[in-house]
Amino acid sequence: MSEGVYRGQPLPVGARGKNSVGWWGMLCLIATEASLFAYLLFSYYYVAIQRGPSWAPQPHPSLRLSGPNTVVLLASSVAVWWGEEGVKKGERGRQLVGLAIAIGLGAVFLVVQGFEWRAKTFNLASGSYGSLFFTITGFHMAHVIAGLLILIAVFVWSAMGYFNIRRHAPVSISSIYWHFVDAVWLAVFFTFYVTPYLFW
Amino acid sequence: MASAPFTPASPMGFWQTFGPRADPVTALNWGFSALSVAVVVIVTVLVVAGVVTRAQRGVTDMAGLAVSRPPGGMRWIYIGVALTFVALVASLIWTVAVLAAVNSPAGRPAVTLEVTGHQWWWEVAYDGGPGESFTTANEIHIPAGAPVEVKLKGADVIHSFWIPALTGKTDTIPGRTNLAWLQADRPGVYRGQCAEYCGEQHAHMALYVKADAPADFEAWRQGQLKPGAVPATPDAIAGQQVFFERCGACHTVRGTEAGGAVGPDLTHLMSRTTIAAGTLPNTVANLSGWIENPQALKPGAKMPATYVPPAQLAQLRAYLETLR
Amino acid sequence: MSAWEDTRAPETRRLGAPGLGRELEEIWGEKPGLLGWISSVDHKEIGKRYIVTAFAFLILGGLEAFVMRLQLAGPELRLLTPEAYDQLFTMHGVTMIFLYAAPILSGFSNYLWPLLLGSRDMAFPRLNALSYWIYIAAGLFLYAGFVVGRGPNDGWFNYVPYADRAHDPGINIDVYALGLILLGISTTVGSANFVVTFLRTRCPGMSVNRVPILTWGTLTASVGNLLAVPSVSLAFFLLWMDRQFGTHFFDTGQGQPLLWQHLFWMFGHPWVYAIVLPAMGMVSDGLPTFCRRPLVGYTPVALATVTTMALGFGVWVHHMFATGLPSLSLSFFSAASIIIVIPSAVAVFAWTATIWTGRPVITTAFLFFAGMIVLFVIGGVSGFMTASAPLDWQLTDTYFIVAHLHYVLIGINVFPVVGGLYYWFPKITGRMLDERLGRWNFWTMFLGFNIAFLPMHLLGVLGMPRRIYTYPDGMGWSTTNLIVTLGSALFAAGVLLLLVNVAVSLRRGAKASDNPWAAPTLEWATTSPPPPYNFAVIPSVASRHPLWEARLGESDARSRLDEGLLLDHGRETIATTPLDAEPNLILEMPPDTPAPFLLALGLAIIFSGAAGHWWWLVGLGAVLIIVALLIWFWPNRTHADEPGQAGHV
Amino acid sequence: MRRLSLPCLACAAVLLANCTASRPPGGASAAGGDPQRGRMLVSQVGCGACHEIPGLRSARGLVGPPLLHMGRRTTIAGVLPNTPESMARWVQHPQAFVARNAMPEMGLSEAQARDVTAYLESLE
Repeated sequence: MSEGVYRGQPLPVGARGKNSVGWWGMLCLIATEASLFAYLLFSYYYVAIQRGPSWAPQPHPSLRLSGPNTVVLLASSVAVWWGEEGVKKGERGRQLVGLAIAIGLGAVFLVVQGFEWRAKTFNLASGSYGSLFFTITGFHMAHVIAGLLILIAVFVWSAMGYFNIRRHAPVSISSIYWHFVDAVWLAVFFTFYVTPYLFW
Repeated sequence: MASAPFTPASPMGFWQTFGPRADPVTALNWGFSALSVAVVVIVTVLVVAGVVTRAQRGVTDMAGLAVSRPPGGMRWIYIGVALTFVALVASLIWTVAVLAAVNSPAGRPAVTLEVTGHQWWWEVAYDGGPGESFTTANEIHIPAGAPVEVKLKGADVIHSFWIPALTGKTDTIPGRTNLAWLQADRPGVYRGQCAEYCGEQHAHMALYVKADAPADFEAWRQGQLKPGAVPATPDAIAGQQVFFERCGACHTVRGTEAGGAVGPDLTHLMSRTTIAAGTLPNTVANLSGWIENPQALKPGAKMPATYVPPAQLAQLRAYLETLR
Repeated sequence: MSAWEDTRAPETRRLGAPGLGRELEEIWGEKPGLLGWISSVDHKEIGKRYIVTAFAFLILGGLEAFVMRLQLAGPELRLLTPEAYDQLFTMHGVTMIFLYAAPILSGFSNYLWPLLLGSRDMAFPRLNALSYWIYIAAGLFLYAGFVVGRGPNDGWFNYVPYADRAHDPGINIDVYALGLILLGISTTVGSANFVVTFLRTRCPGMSVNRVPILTWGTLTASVGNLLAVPSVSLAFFLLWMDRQFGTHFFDTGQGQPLLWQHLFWMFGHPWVYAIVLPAMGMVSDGLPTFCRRPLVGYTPVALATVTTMALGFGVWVHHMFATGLPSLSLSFFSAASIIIVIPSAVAVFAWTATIWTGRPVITTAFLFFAGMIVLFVIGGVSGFMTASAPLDWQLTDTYFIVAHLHYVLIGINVFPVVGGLYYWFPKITGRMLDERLGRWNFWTMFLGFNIAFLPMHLLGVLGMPRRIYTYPDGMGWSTTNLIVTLGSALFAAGVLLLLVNVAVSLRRGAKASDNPWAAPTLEWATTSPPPPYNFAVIPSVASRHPLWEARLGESDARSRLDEGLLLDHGRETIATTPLDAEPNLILEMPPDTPAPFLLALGLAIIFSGAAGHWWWLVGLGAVLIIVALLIWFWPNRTHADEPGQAGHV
Repeated sequence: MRRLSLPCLACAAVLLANCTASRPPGGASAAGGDPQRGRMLVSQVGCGACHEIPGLRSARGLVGPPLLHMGRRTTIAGVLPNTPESMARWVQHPQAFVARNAMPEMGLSEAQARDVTAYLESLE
């Protein structure tokens, strides 16, 4: 341990990647948002266990749309990661392409989710399953929309040349948020689309 | 009635209890209380003695005061935490033992009844099979010396069933049935009260458990099984008509056309000692005032002011007095 | 300001150099006028606002309590209608728990943290301002309903189905639901700020084993909040959906009334620790100063702080022992709740040992801290009793619980806070509080409190349920209730003495030196009150008590307070590594801005619109929020000159 | 606003509550009854369910007339002169004087009726 004494070495000024306070702030936001989804899913499982297998609508939710859509969202995460690696190497073009692909895939996900919603025979107020389904997927969609807005802002800033090989904290910060939104979807997807096949 | 029935010295207190569901908990209460008081006294003495013996007096300016780091402080933590740990483990074992002891009654329940919490009164149903079932309100009769099983339901919001002298609280929750049991070792009257905040008149939601000698209980049960009395005097007959018109939509008198299910069953109203869930003694005066304007006596109660004209009120009273 | 740089080796400067501080004053000072006032992001300014606002709510909540005590002074009193009583006890709880107890600690922590940690501000000064403005907006929002007689009326834990539209159709519960979601944003934002500040903006050398216990307390509380507050915000959001859009989360039939209780207490129990751990930290830091020795058992106490919160997430069911749970679950949660006593015992014995192995100087602050130990133990043992499930079946929802929770919240929050006020008042204002009045203040509060609340244990054992607006004679409760009411009047008089002392001392109190208590920690190394930039040069520390190293004769530890990093190229402070606190970044701090105020205003407008179904107002609020965000995140010109930086994020 | 006046109301109520206990004087009255015993009877029987009675905190009924100043009133129920004798008879058998009026037969004994009367006459 160096006892924290400053020895006159030059220090970076301002935000710098994972060193920036913004990065740590985002981790806090993710922690609290992750808790939010944990409580949402807890509510689902609590009601499911209290009400028993007959509670969820039959047949089990279809994987026809939601399965590929999950792949779409995961692919968008890969694109964001690929783009972020680009900015770290100073390749602005690669970064813009990565972001554009991610934004496109995120939009596709939203549209498909829209179809998924429309195909349901129940609604928000028709029963506790419907309330939980639309609220939880709705919360997730709101996060996807927020993530998309952030990605679009970062895309514009990148195009305007605000970031370079050393300074790209906002890119890293928005990426980690997007990965989080995708990870949450896996939990939501597992809960609504997989557990019925496994346990009921 | 020859003499007043036994009632606990403090009607709602639980430092003294009268049945096997509550007694182990009462012992636990005394034990934990003693331990708690001891801990408080010890720590208070330590703090006060420490301050008194160690204080530097007459300090006007702290700027020049010395600072030191005498050793030995950690011993306090080691010893203190070790003692605490031992006390906690012992308490935990006692807790689990009590839980096991009061979990279920020793024998089969002699009576099973269903208590439903309403805003702000208790519906009590005795289910003895076809022809042996009846419903009453706010006063539970049980045979002394025998375990009684209580199924608890909530009609509107959450209430909590609590007879301190006989059993701790169990919530009545709409949409689910909770189980409780109780047993009174000796005949007597044990007061209870709703213990979960349930709205404006949460304060006036008492109930009484009346433990009778087995023969008395059986007599009471037979009485309750009978339908409402048939009125004989002209006033009472007229009063019954008033009852049908003004009260029957909400209240039931079994065997008559009054079959409302909103308020308490009044088939044997006059056999109960209080009205409005323990709010008032069941006297003819209170009954009159209550019928006319419950809102003055229990603001917010679900029973509206009836404003029965005086003449009809007198008839209604004559009828109600037959419902023994 | 100089042009933007990528890296820099900051200058080191010795205190006392001519002209030192003048430029910093220029850089960090608040602009004059109303706009300057609402734009300030200075943590000291925000901390003071938090403290003053929270005290105002404490007094409001106290008046509510006093009116209730008058109603309960005798049996069958008719001072209040049942509905008025219900709103009063609900607002009393909401006010004390949400609008006083947590914000007062945020206030002290906001004011003190950068000073304790040797920094110039919190990690996110603008989030700090935002958190305050949302807090006061939420407070006013909640009180708006109450003032027009439509305040929340279902108790602070707001159980469904009573809180359903079917049983409580007025706007009362909607106001509560929306108000708490709004307040939750404030808490979350503030908590994230504390966490990042703790991890990144400690001064060089202040490794995690050298921070004051108060920062451990607030850090633990903040992490707890980040993980727990979403639960209650979600619960209230779902309830609001049930009430407004006919969803079925909690209603009888389709929904699950008990789900509400789980969500509420998963939040509620950790929250209890969040509003006592920082206050316990105040005692752990303040008590040793007056005992003239370092705290006994720093490491166990810090670990106990964290452990309490960790265990606190596993005991929520002890609020639900009477809901008809299986025996196994009762045993498990009883065990967890009983074991949580251990970390509390660590703190109690550490404080007692500090008194016994120290040489206490009896000041008013010391009396409040030492008095707190006794109250803490009383609140602790009554909590231990309720941890036992079968015993809790008798104790829960009686005045025993009322006594318990007041010993916890007044004993472990109010007493340390008042002690903290006596301790830090000289630092905050530059003047001492009067000691003689202080003694009167302590003894009236201490006696009044115990006369008011100790007999409530007895009322509980005599079976008096809580939340009843009146009671019949003949239950054995009447005399005790009268004593309780008289005690509460004495307690109120004690609080009044505090207010008098503050008012008088603000004008005529003795001038305070930089370090009037000869205390060990960094906040006493700067002037009283501190300058806007806190420290002219950033100190570096080598022990837990940098100002006591000479007195303790510790030759190996040499903190440097008179020489350090200057950092005057604009608003700057040093960022260090999370564990060892080695400098690794020059942190640029944002200028004053009205954006947080506008953002909070926008949120308040949205929530008001949602409460009244005035959707145009929601739109208006959204526009305001967009404007505020644009101001907030507008790219920094000086940085835009140099490609590669998009402002502060 | 109603709420703002609560503290003032509160203080007033406490003052009132404390002075009520001393109201009814002890000793026999013109009717020959004991007002203290009468006061207990009034609260046991439940007169408060219909009448507001000063000195009885639980008497908050709105059915019959308030019994404020009962000792100084000139008539009972508008039909009888307010003398101790007629009051004692009225509280025993109200239905005998005005058939089918709202006040029930209380089933009070002769002595009890005198006690109740003594109490009511003490309400100056």
